[in-house]
Amino acid sequence: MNTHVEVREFDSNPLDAAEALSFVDAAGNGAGSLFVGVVRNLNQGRKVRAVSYDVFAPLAEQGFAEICSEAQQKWGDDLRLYVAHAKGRLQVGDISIVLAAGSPHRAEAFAACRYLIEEIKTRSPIWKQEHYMDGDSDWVKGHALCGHD
Amino acid sequence: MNTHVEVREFDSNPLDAAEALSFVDAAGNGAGSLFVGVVRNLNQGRKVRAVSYDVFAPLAEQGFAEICSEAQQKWGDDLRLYVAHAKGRLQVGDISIVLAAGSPHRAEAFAACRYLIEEIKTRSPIWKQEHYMDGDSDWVKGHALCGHD
Amino acid sequence: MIVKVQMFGAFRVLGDQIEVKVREGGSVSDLRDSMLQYAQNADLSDLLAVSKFASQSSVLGEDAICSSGEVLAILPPVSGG
Amino acid sequence: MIVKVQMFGAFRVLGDQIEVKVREGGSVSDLRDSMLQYAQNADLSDLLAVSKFASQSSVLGEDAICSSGEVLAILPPVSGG
Repeated sequence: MNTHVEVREFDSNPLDAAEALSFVDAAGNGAGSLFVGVVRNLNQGRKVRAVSYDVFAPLAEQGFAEICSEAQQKWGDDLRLYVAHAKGRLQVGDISIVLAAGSPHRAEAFAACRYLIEEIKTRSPIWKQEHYMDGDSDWVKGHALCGHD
Repeated sequence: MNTHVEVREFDSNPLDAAEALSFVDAAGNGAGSLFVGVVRNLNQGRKVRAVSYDVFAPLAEQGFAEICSEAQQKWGDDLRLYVAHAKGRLQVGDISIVLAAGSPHRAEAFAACRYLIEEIKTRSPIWKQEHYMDGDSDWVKGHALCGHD
Repeated sequence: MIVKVQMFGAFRVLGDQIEVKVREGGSVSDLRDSMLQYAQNADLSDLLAVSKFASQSSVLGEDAICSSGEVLAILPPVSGG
Repeated sequence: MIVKVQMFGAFRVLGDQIEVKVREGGSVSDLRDSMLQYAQNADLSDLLAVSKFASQSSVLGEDAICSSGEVLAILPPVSGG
Protein backbone atom coordinates (compact mmCIF):
# COMPACT_ATOMS: atom_id res chain seq x y z
CA MET A 1 0.00 0.00 0.00
CA ASN A 2 1.23 3.45 -0.84
CA THR A 3 -1.35 5.28 1.28
CA HIS A 4 -1.92 5.38 5.01
CA VAL A 5 -5.10 6.89 6.49
CA GLU A 6 -5.98 6.99 10.15
CA VAL A 7 -8.09 8.59 12.85
CA ARG A 8 -6.04 8.35 16.01
CA GLU A 9 -7.00 8.72 19.68
CA PHE A 10 -4.76 11.56 20.72
CA ASP A 11 -4.44 10.40 24.33
CA SER A 12 -2.90 7.08 23.48
CA ASN A 13 -0.68 8.14 20.60
CA PRO A 14 -0.01 11.74 19.53
CA LEU A 15 0.42 12.47 15.83
CA ASP A 16 3.99 12.41 14.58
CA ALA A 17 5.37 14.33 11.58
CA ALA A 18 8.48 12.15 11.36
CA GLU A 19 6.32 9.04 11.01
CA ALA A 20 4.44 10.70 8.13
CA LEU A 21 7.63 11.67 6.30
CA SER A 22 9.12 8.28 6.80
CA PHE A 23 5.99 6.65 5.32
CA VAL A 24 6.04 8.76 2.13
CA ASP A 25 9.78 8.33 1.61
CA ALA A 26 10.87 5.93 -1.13
CA ALA A 27 14.10 5.58 -3.08
CA GLY A 28 12.56 7.06 -6.22
CA ASN A 29 11.00 10.01 -4.41
CA GLY A 30 12.93 13.26 -4.48
CA ALA A 31 10.29 15.40 -2.83
CA GLY A 32 8.20 15.28 0.31
CA SER A 33 5.56 17.86 1.19
CA LEU A 34 4.16 17.80 4.70
CA PHE A 35 1.35 19.73 6.34
CA VAL A 36 0.83 20.00 10.06
CA GLY A 37 -2.24 21.55 11.65
CA VAL A 38 -1.78 22.72 15.22
CA VAL A 39 -4.24 23.98 17.83
CA ARG A 40 -3.98 27.78 17.92
CA ASN A 41 -4.31 29.96 21.02
CA LEU A 42 -6.76 32.28 19.27
CA ASN A 43 -9.80 31.82 17.05
CA GLN A 44 -11.93 34.67 15.80
CA GLY A 45 -10.72 36.88 18.58
CA ARG A 46 -11.34 34.44 21.45
CA LYS A 47 -8.51 33.02 23.53
CA VAL A 48 -8.46 29.25 23.18
CA ARG A 49 -7.15 26.86 25.83
CA ALA A 50 -7.92 23.52 24.21
CA VAL A 51 -9.94 21.93 21.41
CA SER A 52 -11.89 18.67 21.47
CA TYR A 53 -12.09 16.89 18.11
CA ASP A 54 -15.07 14.63 17.60
CA VAL A 55 -14.72 12.30 14.60
CA PHE A 56 -17.01 9.69 13.02
CA ALA A 57 -14.04 7.44 12.41
CA PRO A 58 -15.27 4.81 9.91
CA LEU A 59 -16.72 7.39 7.53
CA ALA A 60 -13.78 9.76 8.04
CA GLU A 61 -11.19 7.09 7.21
CA GLN A 62 -13.15 6.00 4.17
CA GLY A 63 -13.29 9.63 3.01
CA PHE A 64 -9.55 10.07 3.56
CA ALA A 65 -8.90 7.01 1.39
CA GLU A 66 -11.16 8.35 -1.38
CA ILE A 67 -9.41 11.71 -1.31
CA CYS A 68 -6.00 9.99 -1.52
CA SER A 69 -7.17 7.98 -4.48
CA GLU A 70 -8.38 11.16 -6.22
CA ALA A 71 -4.97 12.76 -5.64
CA GLN A 72 -3.23 9.74 -7.16
CA GLN A 73 -5.49 9.97 -10.21
CA LYS A 74 -4.57 13.63 -10.59
CA TRP A 75 -0.85 13.57 -9.81
CA GLY A 76 0.32 10.02 -10.31
CA ASP A 77 -0.17 6.48 -9.02
CA ASP A 78 3.36 6.59 -7.65
CA LEU A 79 2.41 9.23 -5.07
CA ARG A 80 2.84 8.02 -1.51
CA LEU A 81 0.30 9.64 0.81
CA TYR A 82 -0.16 9.77 4.57
CA VAL A 83 -3.17 11.15 6.45
CA ALA A 84 -3.69 11.10 10.21
CA HIS A 85 -6.27 13.08 12.16
CA ALA A 86 -6.43 13.31 15.92
CA LYS A 87 -9.53 12.55 17.97
CA GLY A 88 -9.97 13.72 21.56
CA ARG A 89 -9.00 16.75 23.60
CA LEU A 90 -5.90 18.64 22.43
CA GLN A 91 -4.08 21.52 24.11
CA VAL A 92 -2.75 24.60 22.30
CA GLY A 93 0.30 23.53 20.29
CA ASP A 94 -0.83 19.92 19.90
CA ILE A 95 -1.00 18.52 16.36
CA SER A 96 -4.54 17.90 15.09
CA ILE A 97 -3.67 16.72 11.60
CA VAL A 98 -0.58 15.50 9.73
CA LEU A 99 -0.53 15.03 5.97
CA ALA A 100 2.37 14.06 3.76
CA ALA A 101 2.86 13.44 0.06
CA GLY A 102 5.97 11.87 -1.44
CA SER A 103 6.67 12.06 -5.16
CA PRO A 104 9.59 11.93 -7.57
CA HIS A 105 9.03 15.65 -8.19
CA ARG A 106 8.11 18.59 -5.99
CA ALA A 107 5.24 20.09 -8.02
CA GLU A 108 3.20 16.90 -7.57
CA ALA A 109 4.11 16.59 -3.89
CA PHE A 110 2.96 20.14 -3.14
CA ALA A 111 -0.20 19.90 -5.23
CA ALA A 112 -1.24 16.59 -3.68
CA CYS A 113 -0.60 17.75 -0.11
CA ARG A 114 -2.60 20.92 -0.69
CA TYR A 115 -5.44 18.93 -2.28
CA LEU A 116 -5.58 16.57 0.70
CA ILE A 117 -5.95 19.32 3.29
CA GLU A 118 -8.56 21.33 1.34
CA GLU A 119 -10.72 18.28 0.64
CA ILE A 120 -10.39 16.86 4.14
CA LYS A 121 -11.41 20.22 5.64
CA THR A 122 -14.64 20.36 3.66
CA ARG A 123 -15.64 16.71 3.35
CA SER A 124 -14.76 15.02 6.64
CA PRO A 125 -17.19 14.17 9.47
CA ILE A 126 -15.15 16.04 12.07
CA TRP A 127 -16.41 18.50 14.69
CA LYS A 128 -14.43 20.94 16.80
CA GLN A 129 -15.40 22.05 20.27
CA GLU A 130 -13.30 24.98 21.43
CA HIS A 131 -12.57 25.46 25.12
CA TYR A 132 -11.89 29.11 25.90
CA MET A 133 -9.73 30.73 28.54
CA ASP A 134 -12.88 32.27 30.07
CA GLY A 135 -14.22 28.76 30.87
CA ASP A 136 -16.77 28.69 28.08
CA SER A 137 -16.94 25.94 25.43
CA ASP A 138 -18.49 26.06 21.96
CA TRP A 139 -18.96 23.71 19.04
CA VAL A 140 -17.57 25.56 16.02
CA LYS A 141 -20.24 26.43 13.44
CA GLY A 142 -19.82 24.41 10.26
CA HIS A 143 -21.33 23.52 6.91
CA ALA A 144 -23.56 20.58 5.95
CA LEU A 145 -21.92 17.44 4.59
CA CYS A 146 -22.96 16.33 1.12
CA GLY A 147 -23.64 12.79 0.04
CA HIS A 148 -21.69 11.59 -2.97
CA ASP A 149 -24.68 11.22 -5.18
CA MET B 1 14.40 36.19 14.93
CA ASN B 2 11.56 34.47 13.12
CA THR B 3 13.77 33.06 10.34
CA HIS B 4 16.56 30.51 10.39
CA VAL B 5 18.82 30.00 7.35
CA GLU B 6 21.76 27.65 7.19
CA VAL B 7 24.15 25.72 4.96
CA ARG B 8 25.11 22.64 6.92
CA GLU B 9 27.97 20.16 6.51
CA PHE B 10 26.08 16.94 6.07
CA ASP B 11 28.80 14.77 7.61
CA SER B 12 28.71 16.48 10.96
CA ASN B 13 24.99 17.08 11.26
CA PRO B 14 22.29 15.68 8.95
CA LEU B 15 19.26 17.83 8.21
CA ASP B 16 16.29 17.26 10.47
CA ALA B 17 12.63 17.85 9.58
CA ALA B 18 11.54 17.82 13.22
CA GLU B 19 13.97 20.63 13.99
CA ALA B 20 12.47 22.70 11.15
CA LEU B 21 8.89 22.13 12.34
CA SER B 22 9.79 22.92 15.88
CA PHE B 23 11.39 26.21 14.77
CA VAL B 24 8.33 27.41 12.84
CA ASP B 25 5.91 26.41 15.57
CA ALA B 26 4.46 29.22 17.70
CA ALA B 27 1.33 29.44 19.85
CA GLY B 28 -0.47 31.62 17.31
CA ASN B 29 0.43 29.40 14.35
CA GLY B 30 -2.19 26.91 13.27
CA ALA B 31 -0.41 25.72 10.14
CA GLY B 32 3.01 24.40 9.26
CA SER B 33 4.08 23.55 5.72
CA LEU B 34 7.29 21.59 5.30
CA PHE B 35 9.26 20.59 2.23
CA VAL B 36 11.94 17.94 2.20
CA GLY B 37 14.22 17.28 -0.77
CA VAL B 38 15.77 13.84 -0.85
CA VAL B 39 18.47 12.30 -3.06
CA ARG B 40 16.73 10.12 -5.68
CA ASN B 41 18.05 6.85 -7.07
CA LEU B 42 17.39 7.96 -10.64
CA ASN B 43 17.95 11.14 -12.63
CA GLN B 44 17.16 11.48 -16.32
CA GLY B 45 17.32 7.75 -16.73
CA ARG B 46 20.65 7.20 -14.97
CA LYS B 47 20.93 5.20 -11.76
CA VAL B 48 22.30 7.42 -9.03
CA ARG B 49 24.28 6.17 -6.03
CA ALA B 50 25.13 9.45 -4.33
CA VAL B 51 25.20 13.20 -4.89
CA SER B 52 27.82 15.72 -3.79
CA TYR B 53 26.48 19.19 -3.07
CA ASP B 54 28.92 22.05 -3.48
CA VAL B 55 27.73 25.32 -1.95
CA PHE B 56 29.21 28.82 -1.77
CA ALA B 57 27.95 29.18 1.77
CA PRO B 58 28.18 32.92 2.55
CA LEU B 59 26.37 33.95 -0.63
CA ALA B 60 23.89 31.08 -0.33
CA GLU B 61 22.91 31.98 3.24
CA GLN B 62 22.57 35.64 2.31
CA GLY B 63 20.32 34.63 -0.57
CA PHE B 64 18.20 32.37 1.67
CA ALA B 65 17.69 35.31 4.06
CA GLU B 66 16.66 37.60 1.19
CA ILE B 67 14.16 35.04 -0.09
CA CYS B 68 12.70 34.64 3.42
CA SER B 69 12.32 38.37 3.71
CA GLU B 70 10.53 38.49 0.34
CA ALA B 71 8.14 35.77 1.51
CA GLN B 72 7.37 37.73 4.69
CA GLN B 73 6.62 40.81 2.60
CA LYS B 74 4.22 38.76 0.48
CA TRP B 75 2.51 36.60 3.13
CA GLY B 76 3.00 38.36 6.44
CA ASP B 77 5.69 39.48 8.87
CA ASP B 78 4.41 36.91 11.32
CA LEU B 79 5.56 34.00 9.12
CA ARG B 80 8.19 31.85 10.77
CA LEU B 81 10.59 30.39 8.18
CA TYR B 82 13.31 27.76 8.29
CA VAL B 83 15.79 26.96 5.52
CA ALA B 84 18.63 24.45 5.72
CA HIS B 85 20.63 23.08 2.79
CA ALA B 86 23.14 20.26 3.03
CA LYS B 87 26.72 20.49 1.78
CA GLY B 88 28.87 17.44 1.13
CA ARG B 89 28.33 13.92 -0.17
CA LEU B 90 24.84 12.45 0.35
CA GLN B 91 23.59 8.93 -0.29
CA VAL B 92 20.27 8.05 -1.92
CA GLY B 93 17.53 8.80 0.63
CA ASP B 94 19.53 11.46 2.47
CA ILE B 95 17.88 14.88 2.91
CA SER B 96 19.46 17.66 0.83
CA ILE B 97 17.11 20.47 1.80
CA VAL B 98 14.51 21.15 4.49
CA LEU B 99 12.19 24.14 4.38
CA ALA B 100 9.36 25.03 6.71
CA ALA B 101 6.88 27.85 7.01
CA GLY B 102 4.67 28.43 10.03
CA SER B 103 1.69 30.77 9.87
CA PRO B 104 -1.65 31.33 11.59
CA HIS B 105 -3.34 30.06 8.40
CA ARG B 106 -2.57 27.31 5.91
CA ALA B 107 -2.82 29.24 2.64
CA GLU B 108 0.07 31.47 3.68
CA ALA B 109 2.12 28.56 5.02
CA PHE B 110 1.79 26.62 1.75
CA ALA B 111 2.43 29.65 -0.47
CA ALA B 112 5.51 30.70 1.47
CA CYS B 113 7.00 27.20 1.52
CA ARG B 114 6.48 26.82 -2.21
CA TYR B 115 8.00 30.25 -2.87
CA LEU B 116 11.09 29.36 -0.82
CA ILE B 117 11.85 26.17 -2.75
CA GLU B 118 11.28 27.67 -6.20
CA GLU B 119 13.42 30.72 -5.51
CA ILE B 120 16.18 28.75 -3.79
CA LYS B 121 16.33 26.33 -6.72
CA THR B 122 16.93 29.10 -9.25
CA ARG B 123 18.90 31.67 -7.28
CA SER B 124 21.29 29.77 -5.01
CA PRO B 125 25.01 29.18 -5.64
CA ILE B 126 24.69 25.41 -5.31
CA TRP B 127 26.12 22.73 -7.59
CA LYS B 128 25.28 19.03 -7.78
CA GLN B 129 27.72 16.32 -8.78
CA GLU B 130 25.94 13.02 -9.36
CA HIS B 131 27.74 9.75 -8.73
CA TYR B 132 26.26 6.96 -10.85
CA MET B 133 26.00 3.24 -10.23
CA ASP B 134 28.28 2.66 -13.25
CA GLY B 135 31.13 4.48 -11.47
CA ASP B 136 30.86 7.69 -13.51
CA SER B 137 30.39 11.14 -11.96
CA ASP B 138 28.98 14.30 -13.55
CA TRP B 139 28.32 17.87 -12.53
CA VAL B 140 24.68 18.52 -13.36
CA LYS B 141 24.22 21.13 -16.12
CA GLY B 142 22.73 24.33 -14.83
CA HIS B 143 21.81 27.90 -15.62
CA ALA B 144 23.80 31.11 -15.09
CA LEU B 145 23.24 33.04 -11.87
CA CYS B 146 22.06 36.63 -12.24
CA GLY B 147 23.29 39.57 -10.23
CA HIS B 148 20.61 41.55 -8.43
CA ASP B 149 21.10 44.66 -10.48
CA MET C 1 -38.90 -0.40 15.24
CA ILE C 2 -35.88 0.89 17.10
CA VAL C 3 -33.04 2.63 15.27
CA LYS C 4 -29.83 3.38 17.16
CA VAL C 5 -28.30 6.74 16.42
CA GLN C 6 -24.70 7.65 17.31
CA MET C 7 -24.33 11.27 18.44
CA PHE C 8 -21.61 13.62 17.14
CA GLY C 9 -20.64 17.21 17.75
CA ALA C 10 -23.22 19.30 19.57
CA PHE C 11 -25.56 16.26 19.76
CA ARG C 12 -23.15 14.72 22.28
CA VAL C 13 -25.18 16.46 24.99
CA LEU C 14 -27.78 13.71 24.40
CA GLY C 15 -25.20 10.98 25.09
CA ASP C 16 -23.02 8.82 22.83
CA GLN C 17 -25.94 6.93 21.31
CA ILE C 18 -29.73 7.12 21.58
CA GLU C 19 -32.46 4.71 20.58
CA VAL C 20 -35.23 6.19 18.49
CA LYS C 21 -38.63 4.67 17.75
CA VAL C 22 -39.45 4.87 14.02
CA ARG C 23 -42.47 3.38 12.21
CA GLU C 24 -41.79 0.07 10.46
CA GLY C 25 -40.37 0.72 6.98
CA GLY C 26 -39.70 4.36 7.87
CA SER C 27 -37.16 6.49 6.07
CA VAL C 28 -34.39 8.83 7.21
CA SER C 29 -36.97 11.59 6.97
CA ASP C 30 -39.18 9.72 9.47
CA LEU C 31 -36.18 9.17 11.73
CA ARG C 32 -35.51 12.91 11.65
CA ASP C 33 -39.13 13.57 12.70
CA SER C 34 -38.88 11.02 15.48
CA MET C 35 -35.78 12.74 16.83
CA LEU C 36 -37.43 16.15 17.04
CA GLN C 37 -38.56 15.73 20.64
CA TYR C 38 -35.03 14.82 21.81
CA ALA C 39 -33.63 17.78 19.88
CA GLN C 40 -36.17 20.24 21.25
CA ASN C 41 -35.36 19.21 24.81
CA ALA C 42 -31.73 20.13 24.22
CA ASP C 43 -32.46 23.25 22.14
CA LEU C 44 -31.07 21.52 19.05
CA SER C 45 -34.05 21.53 16.69
CA ASP C 46 -32.45 24.08 14.34
CA LEU C 47 -29.32 21.97 14.23
CA LEU C 48 -31.34 18.80 13.62
CA ALA C 49 -32.92 20.44 10.55
CA VAL C 50 -29.51 20.99 8.89
CA SER C 51 -27.91 17.69 9.97
CA LYS C 52 -27.41 14.60 7.82
CA PHE C 53 -27.73 10.95 8.74
CA ALA C 54 -25.18 8.34 7.74
CA SER C 55 -24.59 4.61 7.86
CA GLN C 56 -21.12 3.38 8.81
CA SER C 57 -20.05 3.81 5.18
CA SER C 58 -22.07 6.60 3.54
CA VAL C 59 -24.16 9.71 4.01
CA LEU C 60 -27.84 8.86 3.49
CA GLY C 61 -30.49 10.67 1.48
CA GLU C 62 -33.86 11.55 3.06
CA ASP C 63 -35.58 8.66 1.27
CA ALA C 64 -33.24 5.92 2.47
CA ILE C 65 -35.12 3.24 4.39
CA CYS C 66 -34.12 2.46 7.97
CA SER C 67 -33.85 -1.11 9.27
CA SER C 68 -34.70 -2.26 12.74
CA GLY C 69 -31.63 -2.40 15.01
CA GLU C 70 -29.49 -0.55 12.51
CA VAL C 71 -26.82 1.81 13.91
CA LEU C 72 -26.83 5.14 12.11
CA ALA C 73 -25.01 8.37 12.90
CA ILE C 74 -26.25 11.93 13.00
CA LEU C 75 -23.83 14.36 11.36
CA PRO C 76 -24.34 18.02 12.22
CA PRO C 77 -22.64 20.53 9.91
CA VAL C 78 -18.90 19.78 9.99
CA SER C 79 -16.36 22.31 11.17
CA GLY C 80 -13.45 21.19 9.10
CA GLY C 81 -10.80 19.22 10.96
CA MET D 1 48.40 41.85 -8.68
CA ILE D 2 47.24 38.50 -7.36
CA VAL D 3 43.55 37.72 -7.00
CA LYS D 4 42.51 34.56 -5.16
CA VAL D 5 39.61 32.70 -6.70
CA GLN D 6 37.62 30.03 -4.86
CA MET D 7 36.56 27.13 -7.09
CA PHE D 8 33.03 25.71 -7.17
CA GLY D 9 31.28 22.96 -9.08
CA ALA D 10 33.20 21.62 -12.08
CA PHE D 11 36.05 24.10 -11.38
CA ARG D 12 36.92 22.01 -8.31
CA VAL D 13 39.20 19.95 -10.56
CA LEU D 14 41.57 22.93 -10.37
CA GLY D 15 41.66 22.76 -6.56
CA ASP D 16 39.75 24.62 -3.84
CA GLN D 17 41.34 27.99 -4.60
CA ILE D 18 43.74 29.28 -7.22
CA GLU D 19 45.80 32.46 -7.41
CA VAL D 20 45.47 34.40 -10.64
CA LYS D 21 47.72 37.21 -11.87
CA VAL D 22 45.65 40.21 -13.06
CA ARG D 23 46.93 43.61 -14.22
CA GLU D 24 46.83 46.37 -11.60
CA GLY D 25 43.34 47.95 -11.58
CA GLY D 26 41.97 45.10 -13.69
CA SER D 27 38.27 44.22 -13.80
CA VAL D 28 36.35 40.99 -13.52
CA SER D 29 36.56 40.81 -17.30
CA ASP D 30 40.37 40.89 -17.07
CA LEU D 31 40.28 38.24 -14.35
CA ARG D 32 38.21 36.05 -16.66
CA ASP D 33 40.82 36.47 -19.41
CA SER D 34 43.62 35.64 -17.00
CA MET D 35 41.86 32.43 -16.02
CA LEU D 36 41.53 31.20 -19.57
CA GLN D 37 44.80 29.26 -19.54
CA TYR D 38 43.80 27.36 -16.38
CA ALA D 39 40.40 26.62 -17.84
CA GLN D 40 41.78 25.40 -21.16
CA ASN D 41 44.10 22.98 -19.38
CA ALA D 42 41.07 21.38 -17.71
CA ASP D 43 38.80 21.60 -20.77
CA LEU D 44 36.65 24.19 -19.00
CA SER D 45 36.91 27.21 -21.31
CA ASP D 46 33.27 26.92 -22.43
CA LEU D 47 32.19 26.76 -18.79
CA LEU D 48 34.39 29.74 -17.91
CA ALA D 49 32.63 31.80 -20.60
CA VAL D 50 29.22 31.28 -18.95
CA SER D 51 30.37 31.54 -15.32
CA LYS D 52 29.98 34.54 -13.03
CA PHE D 53 32.36 35.90 -10.43
CA ALA D 54 31.28 36.92 -6.95
CA SER D 55 32.61 38.54 -3.82
CA GLN D 56 31.66 37.00 -0.47
CA SER D 57 28.40 38.99 -0.57
CA SER D 58 27.34 39.59 -4.18
CA VAL D 59 27.59 38.51 -7.79
CA LEU D 60 29.87 40.92 -9.69
CA GLY D 61 29.38 42.58 -13.06
CA GLU D 62 32.10 42.40 -15.72
CA ASP D 63 33.23 45.96 -14.99
CA ALA D 64 33.75 45.50 -11.25
CA ILE D 65 37.36 46.30 -10.31
CA CYS D 66 39.43 43.64 -8.57
CA SER D 67 41.67 44.45 -5.61
CA SER D 68 44.99 42.83 -4.85
CA GLY D 69 44.68 39.95 -2.39
CA GLU D 70 40.89 39.89 -2.66
CA VAL D 71 39.20 36.49 -2.43
CA LEU D 72 36.57 36.07 -5.13
CA ALA D 73 34.57 33.02 -6.17
CA ILE D 74 33.86 31.60 -9.60
CA LEU D 75 30.24 30.52 -9.98
CA PRO D 76 29.53 28.18 -12.89
CA PRO D 77 25.86 27.83 -13.89
CA VAL D 78 23.97 26.57 -10.86
CA SER D 79 22.13 23.29 -10.83
CA GLY D 80 19.46 24.16 -8.35
CA GLY D 81 19.94 22.69 -4.88
